[in-house]
Amino acid sequence: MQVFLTQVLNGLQLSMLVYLLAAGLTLIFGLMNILNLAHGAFFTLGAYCGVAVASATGSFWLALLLGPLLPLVLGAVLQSMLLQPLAERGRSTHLDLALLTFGLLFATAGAVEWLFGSAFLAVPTPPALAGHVSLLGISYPVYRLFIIGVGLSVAAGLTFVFDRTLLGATLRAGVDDRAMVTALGVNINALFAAVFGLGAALAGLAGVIAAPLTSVYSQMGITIVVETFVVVVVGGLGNLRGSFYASLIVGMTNAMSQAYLPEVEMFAIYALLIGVMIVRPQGMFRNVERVA
Amino acid sequence: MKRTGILAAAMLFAAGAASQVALAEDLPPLKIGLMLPYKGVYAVPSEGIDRGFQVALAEYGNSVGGRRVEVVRADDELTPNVGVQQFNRLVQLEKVDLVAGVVSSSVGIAVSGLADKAATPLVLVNTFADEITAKFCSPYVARTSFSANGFQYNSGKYWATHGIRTAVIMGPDYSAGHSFLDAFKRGFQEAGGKIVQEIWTPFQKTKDWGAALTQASNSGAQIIYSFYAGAEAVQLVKQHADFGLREKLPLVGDHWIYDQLNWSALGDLIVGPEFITTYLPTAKTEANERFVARYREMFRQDPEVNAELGYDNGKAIMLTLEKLGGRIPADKSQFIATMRGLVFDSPRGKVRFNASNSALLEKVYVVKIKKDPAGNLLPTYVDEFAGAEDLPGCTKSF
Amino acid sequence: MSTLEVRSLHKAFGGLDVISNLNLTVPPGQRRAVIGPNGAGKTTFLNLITGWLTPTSGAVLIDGQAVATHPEEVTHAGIARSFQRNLLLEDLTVVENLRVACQAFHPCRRVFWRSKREFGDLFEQARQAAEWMHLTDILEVPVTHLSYGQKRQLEVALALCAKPKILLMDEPAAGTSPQERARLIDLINRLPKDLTILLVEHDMDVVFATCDIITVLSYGKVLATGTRRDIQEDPAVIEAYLGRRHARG
Amino acid sequence: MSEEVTIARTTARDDISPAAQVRRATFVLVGSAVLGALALPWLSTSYATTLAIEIMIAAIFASGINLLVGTTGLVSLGQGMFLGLGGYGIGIGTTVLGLPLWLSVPATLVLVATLAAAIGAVCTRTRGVEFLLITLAFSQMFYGAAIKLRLTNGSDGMSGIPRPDLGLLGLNADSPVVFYYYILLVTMLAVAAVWRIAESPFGSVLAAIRESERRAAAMGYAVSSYKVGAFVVAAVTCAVAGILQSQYTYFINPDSMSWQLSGEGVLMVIIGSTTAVAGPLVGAAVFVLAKQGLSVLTTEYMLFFGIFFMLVVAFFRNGVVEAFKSAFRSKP
Repeated sequence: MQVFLTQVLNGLQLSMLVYLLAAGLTLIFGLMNILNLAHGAFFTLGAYCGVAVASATGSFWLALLLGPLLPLVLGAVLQSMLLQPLAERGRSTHLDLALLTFGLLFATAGAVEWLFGSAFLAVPTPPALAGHVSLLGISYPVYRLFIIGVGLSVAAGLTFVFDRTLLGATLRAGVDDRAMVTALGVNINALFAAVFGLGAALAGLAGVIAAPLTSVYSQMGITIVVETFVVVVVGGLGNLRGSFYASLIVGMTNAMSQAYLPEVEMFAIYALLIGVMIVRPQGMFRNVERVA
Repeated sequence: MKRTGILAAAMLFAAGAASQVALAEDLPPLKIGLMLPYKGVYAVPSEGIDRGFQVALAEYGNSVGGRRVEVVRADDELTPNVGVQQFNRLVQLEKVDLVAGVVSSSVGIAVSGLADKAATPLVLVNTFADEITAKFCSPYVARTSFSANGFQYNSGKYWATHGIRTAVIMGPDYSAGHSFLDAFKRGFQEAGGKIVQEIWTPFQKTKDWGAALTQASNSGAQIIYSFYAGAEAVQLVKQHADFGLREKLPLVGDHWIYDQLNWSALGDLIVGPEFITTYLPTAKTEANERFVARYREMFRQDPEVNAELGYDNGKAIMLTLEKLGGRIPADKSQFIATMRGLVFDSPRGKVRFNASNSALLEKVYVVKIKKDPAGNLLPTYVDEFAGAEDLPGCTKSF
Repeated sequence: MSTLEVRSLHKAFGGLDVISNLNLTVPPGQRRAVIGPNGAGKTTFLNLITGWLTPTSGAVLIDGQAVATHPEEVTHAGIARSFQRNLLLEDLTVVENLRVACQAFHPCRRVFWRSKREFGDLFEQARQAAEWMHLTDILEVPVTHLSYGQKRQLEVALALCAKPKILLMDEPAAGTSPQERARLIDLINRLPKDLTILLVEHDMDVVFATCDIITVLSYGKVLATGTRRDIQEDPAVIEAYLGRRHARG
Repeated sequence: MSEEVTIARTTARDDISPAAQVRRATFVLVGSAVLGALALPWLSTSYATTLAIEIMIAAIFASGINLLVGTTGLVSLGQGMFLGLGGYGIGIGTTVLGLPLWLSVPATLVLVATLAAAIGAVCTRTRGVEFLLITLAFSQMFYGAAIKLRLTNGSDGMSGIPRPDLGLLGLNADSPVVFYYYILLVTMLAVAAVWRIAESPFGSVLAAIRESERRAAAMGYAVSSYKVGAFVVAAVTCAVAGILQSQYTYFINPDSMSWQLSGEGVLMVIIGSTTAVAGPLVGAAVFVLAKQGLSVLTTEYMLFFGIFFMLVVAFFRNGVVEAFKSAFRSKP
């Protein structure tokens, strides 16, 4: 029972980390039809920015604040200076763009390695979040609870923006029908760049908060981005709410298989994805709201 | 008459010197390929090995028998496929005379097969998996460190006879991990200990030990006995502390779990736990003091276990080359055969080789880290025991 | 000579009936036009016949035989179609487009161990299809380099390669210039007389120039069927469609 | 070089049709390539021979991918799984089950074909980026399985994979030169087979599917079964590359199923132009040589791989071969 409870928390913590990436990835796909394979690069960049800020100032909180900034800017620039012009040039299909971002993912890992070296950088856990607490008969690291908290707050914030604000309404309209947004008189390029930047910043945030837990290394984004793909596909490409539930499913599948069926831990989530694909080959990709 | 004698002697000497010079000029530099995983999980220990290797060569002024010694570096990326490509590049393109280095056992297994077929001497630095010099032994392959069994078998016996009755073993799911922990397990069980649970995490893929630590903490064992190195070691030690297990379920292991090169990343977590090591930087032997002095001079820091292993690797090669007068015999297996005959004093103790070209450990230390009032971290001697023999399994004779 | 028969065809998307209780019979050799205002369900109707959409209920029959429900099976059953928007193999030449289309009915279509050049009869068939649509001069030109009108001709020619009993055309003249349109009308009128044709078209000139009988759809229902005169005099049709246009014109 | 110039002059004087010129030039090019390949071990260093072996194995892999990406228009990021399955197939066959190599190889290929048919049936229900993601998921699943399973010896991989026993011919395949000719033979057969398939009636259906899947269906083709067929052929070709790769290094490990490797394969195909027959060969050669050159110059392979990949996708979408062709065409 103690193992089960701890694994529920571990699964939740894992889910929230992946959700921060998946939310951005799925919005970008829904709105711009770009499968951004380089999304993991922003995770890496956020983490390294966090390391740089934390080691310069000694403050994790400052790192948490400043770490996502570079991904935010780079994301917006990438979208408006490279991807959008290529997409408009007409010759590049969204498959080309996916392949382009595949190259970008590896180039970023290489660039980071070139700048920071290939060693794994350890980031100290902030003192306020160090140690562990006892709850429900188990002792659990405070920092992991913090990750769960951050993930849930972001999810709540995004849901609020998406469901209750004008920006959210515009985004929802854009996911359903791109032409409609233009018709509403919204500057579509600015909106795209903003959403891309926001998605990148969320991935960067995930990178900063993952740093004390898993260390920082050049290929951290490549590892996590594949899991993110599973989440956005299971959740339905472009479906924000779906990706939240899918994050939970993927995180829990990972955590439970590690504890109870370690033989399958490396491929359980992929088997899950394929299962979903067989049962709903087209359906899982569609935005649930649109079909209804 | 006397003058002519002197003259003749002088001429003879000059001729001799000239011929020596001629010999050195005739022969191109000796090239040694040094293959290490300079990137990724084992980047930090590899850096240490590389430095130790340089110290050994510097001791000989980077030349032997009048020939300059050149080092050509290659990165195997901890990946057998890349290791094979790099080995081929070193041997065929760079035309190295021998290949040194190699950390990962899986890369070691891959390239030792190649060295055997290509008849190129391969002097491995780490690759502790027992089968490298047993099932996969070759007259062209030697290992200058030790085998997993040599290091860990008696460790199992030691802990079982020092108050530990039950243990969880936890390690990376690849050959070195299994070799080390299986050796520990054999020793531990033979001395009456009980392994409660075995936890294997995917090598190079695990970043979160939450699940593994949770299971271990519920097993009811007295300790976790573990082998991890590089980045994985840092993560495990940190997460072990995060889950509050330092008192309840101590993490016991070797000098890679608590690697000196990781101390800055671990902070105060390094103070306290006992672990085993093959090298004591504070050892008062002539070989060690010479090594430490030169290392400090070259790199402005203290050597640690990885540097020592790199030094042994370079030292064994230079001693062998010295014996052979700076020439690689036509039958290249004779190079390894010569190395097998070496006995030398290394910073870690006396090094000798067994019949299947594997170096043996004289002794293993149990240490713990203490912090002095000035804040310096000092490895402190607790106990010691002898290294074990290698596992049998080499069916070839050479 | 074949009859196309549609029996009480019904299609609903969600709660919306796009085609409801539609009955239609095209006798052998007839040229039938289906017209109707935007949103009348014309293209949906074609997609239902050709298996691109599955009807909620109802059936499509050729000479009394039910037609299967996958597009490729429909083609093999003898119904071929052209598309409203060009659907061509853009990077290939005209002759390769036609050759591949003919190959679908050739026993060699699954052969992977012999070169396609060994089956010379397919090139011959492709040339014949090209002749029907006046494409013989541009056989070796890649489709990307064709003019729009030529692409519309190829669109129909590809359907002819299936040697259909019934040919469905979805707005063949859509987007063409007056000259291109006249050419198309001419070519359609020269098609073999035993071919049953069902033409969905917006352009009344094309309809009147090529078809004998016209069916008017509105909101997924048949409003009227008859000759040009019958239709033009039908008050319901005038109300729904023709009236507005001709009143203005 | 001078030889080519004279050929150009004579053909110009002969005043024969452009098509015949192209045919003759192709014949000369292919002929000299084959002759050069045959003579290579005698002309150059052993390292060049080793590189040539790596290029040829990569070329087979790229040919398999090209049938899917170039001919059928299905971009997969999971072909590494079939490369790995080929290697693991003969690894398990020979070292675990103790079967002879001549039995393990066909058994492996049949198994891969069967598996690919099942996987293909699932994957080809999607298209575009969805196809890319589902193939990636399948390959990650096999990658994870290879790391976890005892049968495949986990992340250590399997060693001791045998090369063919050529004792009957009085040859030893451990010798790099003999192995080179063995690889050369298999490569020529494999590339010719894939080329023949692309040029066959079946292949022209694949091209039709690439151009317009809806049109192919309207023409009367059962599109999904052709796509599965292409998937199977591509998989078997990649498995052949995997078998050779594992024989070359004498072992196989999970890294041959990584998605970076699959991506490298796609890159080779794009470099070599997806439509040219020699595309995969050219792409593989450019890629392997560039990678080797980079590894001598710099240790930051990944940075340059990434940048190279982006540049190729953005500016060389039609491949180096096409770029060359158009350069020649624009010459007066």
